[in-house]
Amino acid sequence: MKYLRKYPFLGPLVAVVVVYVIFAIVAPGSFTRAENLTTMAGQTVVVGIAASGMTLVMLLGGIDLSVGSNVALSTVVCALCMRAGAPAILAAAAAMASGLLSGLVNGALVTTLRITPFIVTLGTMRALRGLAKGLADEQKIDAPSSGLDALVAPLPPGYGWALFPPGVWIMLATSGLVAAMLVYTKGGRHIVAIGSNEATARLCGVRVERVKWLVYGLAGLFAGLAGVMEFSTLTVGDPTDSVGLELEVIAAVVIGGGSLAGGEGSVAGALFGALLMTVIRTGSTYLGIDNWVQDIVTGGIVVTAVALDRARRASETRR
Amino acid sequence: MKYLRKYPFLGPLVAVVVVYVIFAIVAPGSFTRAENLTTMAGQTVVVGIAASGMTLVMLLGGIDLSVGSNVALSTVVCALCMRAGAPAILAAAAAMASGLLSGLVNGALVTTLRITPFIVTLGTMRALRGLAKGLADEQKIDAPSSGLDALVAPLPPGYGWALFPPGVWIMLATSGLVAAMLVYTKGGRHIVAIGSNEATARLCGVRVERVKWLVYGLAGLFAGLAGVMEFSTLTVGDPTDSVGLELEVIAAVVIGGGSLAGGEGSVAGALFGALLMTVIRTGSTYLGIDNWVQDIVTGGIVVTAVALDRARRASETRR
Amino acid sequence: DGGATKIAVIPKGTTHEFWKAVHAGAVKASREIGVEIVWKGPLAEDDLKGQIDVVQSFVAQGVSGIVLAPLNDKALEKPVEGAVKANIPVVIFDSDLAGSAHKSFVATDNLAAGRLAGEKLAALLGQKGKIAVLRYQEGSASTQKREEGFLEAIRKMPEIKIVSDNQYGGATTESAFEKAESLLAAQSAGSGGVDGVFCPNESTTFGMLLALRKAGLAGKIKFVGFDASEKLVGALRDGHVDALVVQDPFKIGYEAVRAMAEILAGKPVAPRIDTGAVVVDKASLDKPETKAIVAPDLAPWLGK
Amino acid sequence: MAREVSGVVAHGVTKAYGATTALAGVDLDVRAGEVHALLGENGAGKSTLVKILAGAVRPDGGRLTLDGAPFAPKDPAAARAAGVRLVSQERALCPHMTVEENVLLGGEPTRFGVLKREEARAIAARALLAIDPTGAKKHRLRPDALVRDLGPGERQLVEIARAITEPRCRLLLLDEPTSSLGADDVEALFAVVSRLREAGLAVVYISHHLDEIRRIADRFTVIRDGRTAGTGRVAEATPADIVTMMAGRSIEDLYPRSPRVPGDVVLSTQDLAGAGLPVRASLVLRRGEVLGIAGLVGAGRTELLRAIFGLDRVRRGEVRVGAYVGPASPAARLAQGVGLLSEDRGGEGLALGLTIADNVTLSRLVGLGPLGFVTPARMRAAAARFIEKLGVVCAGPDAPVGSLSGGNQQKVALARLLYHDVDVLLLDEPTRGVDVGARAAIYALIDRLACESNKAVLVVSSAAEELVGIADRIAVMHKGELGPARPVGELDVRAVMLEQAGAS
Ligand SMILES: Nc1ncnc2c1ncn2[C@@H]1O[C@H](COP(=O)(O)OP(=O)(O)OP(=O)(O)O)[C@@H](O)[C@H]1O
Ligand SMILES: Nc1ncnc2c1ncn2[C@@H]1O[C@H](COP(=O)(O)OP(=O)(O)OP(=O)(O)O)[C@@H](O)[C@H]1O
Ligand SMILES: [Mg+2]
Ligand SMILES: [Mg+2]
Repeated sequence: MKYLRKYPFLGPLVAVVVVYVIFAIVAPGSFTRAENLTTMAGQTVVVGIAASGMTLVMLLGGIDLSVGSNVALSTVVCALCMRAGAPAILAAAAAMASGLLSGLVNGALVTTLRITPFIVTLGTMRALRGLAKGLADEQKIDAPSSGLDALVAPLPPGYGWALFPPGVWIMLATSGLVAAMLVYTKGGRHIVAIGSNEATARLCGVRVERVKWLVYGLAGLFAGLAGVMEFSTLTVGDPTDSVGLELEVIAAVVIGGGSLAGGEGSVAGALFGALLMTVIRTGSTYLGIDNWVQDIVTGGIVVTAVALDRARRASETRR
Repeated sequence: MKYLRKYPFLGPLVAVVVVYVIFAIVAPGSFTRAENLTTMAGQTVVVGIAASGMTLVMLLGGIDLSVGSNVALSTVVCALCMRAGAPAILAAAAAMASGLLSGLVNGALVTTLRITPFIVTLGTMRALRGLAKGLADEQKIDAPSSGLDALVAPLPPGYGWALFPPGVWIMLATSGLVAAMLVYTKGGRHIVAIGSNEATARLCGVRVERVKWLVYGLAGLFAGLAGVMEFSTLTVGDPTDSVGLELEVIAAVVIGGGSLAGGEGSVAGALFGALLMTVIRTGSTYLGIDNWVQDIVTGGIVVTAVALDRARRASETRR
Repeated sequence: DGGATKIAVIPKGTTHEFWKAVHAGAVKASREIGVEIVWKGPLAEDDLKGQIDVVQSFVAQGVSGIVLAPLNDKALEKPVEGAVKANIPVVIFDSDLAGSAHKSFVATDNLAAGRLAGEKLAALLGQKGKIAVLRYQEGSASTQKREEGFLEAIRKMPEIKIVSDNQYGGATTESAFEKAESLLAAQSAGSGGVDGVFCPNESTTFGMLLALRKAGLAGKIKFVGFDASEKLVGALRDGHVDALVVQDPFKIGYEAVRAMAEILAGKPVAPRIDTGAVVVDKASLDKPETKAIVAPDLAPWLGK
Repeated sequence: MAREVSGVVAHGVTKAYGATTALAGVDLDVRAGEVHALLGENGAGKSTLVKILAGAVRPDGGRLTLDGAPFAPKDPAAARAAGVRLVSQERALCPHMTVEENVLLGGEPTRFGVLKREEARAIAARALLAIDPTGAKKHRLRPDALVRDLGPGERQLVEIARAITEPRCRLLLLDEPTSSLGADDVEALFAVVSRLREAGLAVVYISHHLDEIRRIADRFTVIRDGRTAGTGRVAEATPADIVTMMAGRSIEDLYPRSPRVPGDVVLSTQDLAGAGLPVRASLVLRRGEVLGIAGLVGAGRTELLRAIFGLDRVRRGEVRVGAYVGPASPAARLAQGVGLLSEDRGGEGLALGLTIADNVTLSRLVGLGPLGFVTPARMRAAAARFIEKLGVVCAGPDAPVGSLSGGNQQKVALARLLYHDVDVLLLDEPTRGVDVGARAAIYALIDRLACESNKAVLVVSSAAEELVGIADRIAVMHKGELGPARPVGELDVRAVMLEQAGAS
């Protein structure tokens, strides 16, 4: 029990394992094959990377609804660069820069206009979507994906030692870095402090505005990186991509122990939250469940997972 | 200035008027025709009615993401009843009952499992969508709409005295009732008190769980009513309808002065918030603006409207 | 105002490449005839209510005529009747509409097109094997017709088994891709569980293509898709897609606006104008007549 | 060369919140190496002044100098960099973080932004040792304990610990630092403050307890209505002088006591035990009497009241209210005529975002309009009556409670019980943070309630003197066990303090 408090991600981890085992029992044998694990890990990359940034924003007590649009914009930027003949690394950098910039705009609006992040990012969600459509001329952009296509593709033969495609490792690395930042750096502590009690943080000399700015920027950067992964999956720049992604990312963070009120959240938990949703989706397809049943099941599992996790934590804290 | 505190909806009202006047100047003359006013009012009905319920939920400090799915489910129920030959009034009642029921489920989950409403309604959002698809057999349901089709259709000749179609009057009536309830009834005061400080409300003998339950139920009922209006517009029961409606409704409430933290919000304000978005959308259509430009403009106006409103209110209170 | 003739053209969405070609066709017709067109779809793709709102706004605005690709055959009936009542004639294109208020219907025959696809895939498989269908979206009439036509043709072949036909790819490429990936794995496509696949529109076809490529099955499983885009044509060349059923979007847009202009000029038009569909495979790809359909030059019309 | 003035000087500082003038030109002169008491009634502007010094509020006008140099901190970070630390009246803690993280917040030792964990631990341990020299609270005030698990007293200690960690501190501002502290914690705090004074810090100390002032402060400044009303050496002024200066009048009798005749039993508990605390509590409360409950912080007195009122679970034992036996919800208790005044004003007692009228009328909204409806005008009228009766300083019944000073907020919370017209008042620390004048008014009110209105009053207080002054009988709680209630005649302040420490 004590572990749950110290490692809040254990709850969602258990949920993932339980759901996986259930599917492993009821679904056809191929569900448990190693390839399927790799596939599911790959499908989690976009949400997982974006969830790192969202965890930071939600720890702060904020929210970022623009993440889906930001990902779409980033795929477009990436595709435009690739089409213009830029090397893969440059295109990826440009996509991440566009994400960072969008995030910084969010941060600037939140801190200077002092409007609630919900409405700021609701606005930029629309605006960035429009920008993406405009840049892409309201079309999907075909572009060569050489150099980036290997990010989430299955490993070529002979590279089995890597276990997962590079994208998965990048996701794990970002999550690890962010988690370490939260624990081991001053900035990380300040993020949690602001989310826990902003007035207090300010009174203690935390430069609240600056920290917020940076966090929204970082979240944007991660959205940009997620966009690169998305481009590598789609191999086109798609301005209508990732509509509704924000809710999925937020759900991942909340399943992972995050709270919309700030001060709570875990990067590892968010990763498991993202994985949980992938497992449900894949498992349902394996079972050949009708779409509508799958919708109901997903809804039910998400609520149940969070309910169990919270009940456990409550029984441990009491009152 | 004093008025703004007393009548928080003045801010969004001013925003609507300003945006309307701007479009009246730049758009072709037909924008200011009476027909267009009626059309815009009619297009606001669904969001406007749903926003009444959302205002209540957000006053409580909650949120209801399932509203879009609930509306879709309600159109399906309505269509099924109509197809089965039920009279219009019965079909509408059934649709509203399905909305109420869904809302009560939300309420029960929020109060008994004590999970954050965000995740509860994220879950029911999926589940209700699935239910709607299942009920509709994954198809749009054709049904006669006689009796309900007049709700938001333009007025037939000879009824010009009514000014607006009945749906608009129903929206105004619900908003009026909810607003009056908030100010003039015990239950309304209790809702505001819970949103402002739940512990205080409990200390004062407010039956917090019961009130929450009822409020989610009411929100569901309004979603059901909105679904009836949606059915009357669509004339089919559409299980894939109103995806993303939740964000639009929440935006209306927030533009109208509501806060995600609870304790703040105005039904009239939410109505103007909804209207603002309709005016922008219609104005853009009149101007023949490209979709992507419209996205950017909408995002910009939403943020600006809220920013101006908040700045004003802040200048009146001061730090 | 009594200004120039202004025709509103309302597609289902604005970002599919299909609609770009339709747009170009519409522009071509408008230039030839000398009318003004306004191109405006719902903001979000496949947003039924949004499309109704757009129609209503154009009616309130009082345009001369409306050319509409309805997202639903029933739901748009009322708004169209409203337009007709306001003396605005309506031409329907791409997908059909119930009722009789509109003057003409310009589109591909989707049922027939679906049948074409079914026959092609059956031929590719030599009339036997296991196939899977990745459907598009619940309640989308035109793709449902294609799926129906396809299944109808396939069911005539006793030795072809349908292993999955209840999975939907959803509105976006990414959702289609994820669905396709899981579907292929679930049916053990890698070890012979699936011999052929069919997808009823551009986004599902592309999503399936990506999934096949990722699983290393592209070219091994027979694949018939729908609609064309640069990447899909490329895949056809690579042999990753065996055939595409292609409509003529440019012609659809062109004919629809033409029909509207005729109506406004008081001339009679046919109630049904079929714009046809063809099966394109690697062999027929480079024929000039296919080229004009598959990759029309849009630049002169859309100005880019 | 002129001798450098060390310390902080404020001259003509003004600040207005909308229509409310908080400061109308305050002068303050605090020198290094002294403890300077800042006194005044509730709403006088004490907190506003120290917040200005700490950079948390921007003044509208006036001049500040720190050690002779002009001082205009643009935010708390700037003030902190200049060596100013504040323990604010509102609890400023991050509930999701640990004690150590809270103590170090804003001053984390780092190298290239990475925390130096060892050093951090050492700093926090030192600060905790200073405020808890006997180690009595070591098991709860662990560096890795989460602040949200701590009680009010412990939280206050954490804040103080944070304030004294700063090595470069020149000016320490303590805004009612002892409001939630028990006697031994106050001693520890005084020891720390004395040490800091010796080290040459300037300390501003705000408190409503004149006895504390007499013990710790060297000089004092009284603020009245946002202006400096007087200043002087503590040793040279009598408490009566200071009170007169604060209130503009003298207060004759702090604890008025009319003849009281105990009536029927209205509330009794038998071996009551809550989920954690209390362990066992039996008491009997009659109409027309005031029963005091003494005890140290953490003894479980608050939990006792909450269990009676139905806010906490009752594990064992029974509660009898009039003829009704058994546990009940707060709503039922209110219906039975029992009301609770919470010790946590901001967190639970009041909805700070709502108006005075809303807060006063919330528990009883019936009868405020025709047909069971509620009309704002009647709500306002009802609240206005009590604003006048209790002398709440405010802009009117529509003022948000959050804009009131602490003492006035307390009066609003009390007004709710009066408005509801409960028969049994459960008062948890009713005078916490309340100024002398208002305190006298509350004592007089409690007296009137008991003897004129024949109500039953149960008062929990950490100030033994106060209990002895107002109660008829006092029971002492120790580690969750409630002792027998004895008439005040048999007890004095010393006896109560000894007993609550467990020496009986
Ligand atoms: N944020 C605010 N908004 C509006 N008015 C405020 C605000 N803060 C303080 N005030 C007002 O300013 C005046 C001074 O308040 P302040 O908190 O400084 O008093 P105080 O002397 O500390 O009182 P107490 O002893 O009760 O703590 C009061 O009238 C109060 O109502
Ligand atoms: N929210 C809380 N979570 C966990 N423990 C708590 C909480 N509040 C109080 N406690 C603990 O419960 C015990 C008793 O609480 P409390 O301090 O309120 O008792 P009390 O006798 O009423 O004292 P006082 O009212 O003087 O502070 C203390 O040890 C305290 O730390
Ligand atoms: Mg104060
Ligand atoms: Mg207490």
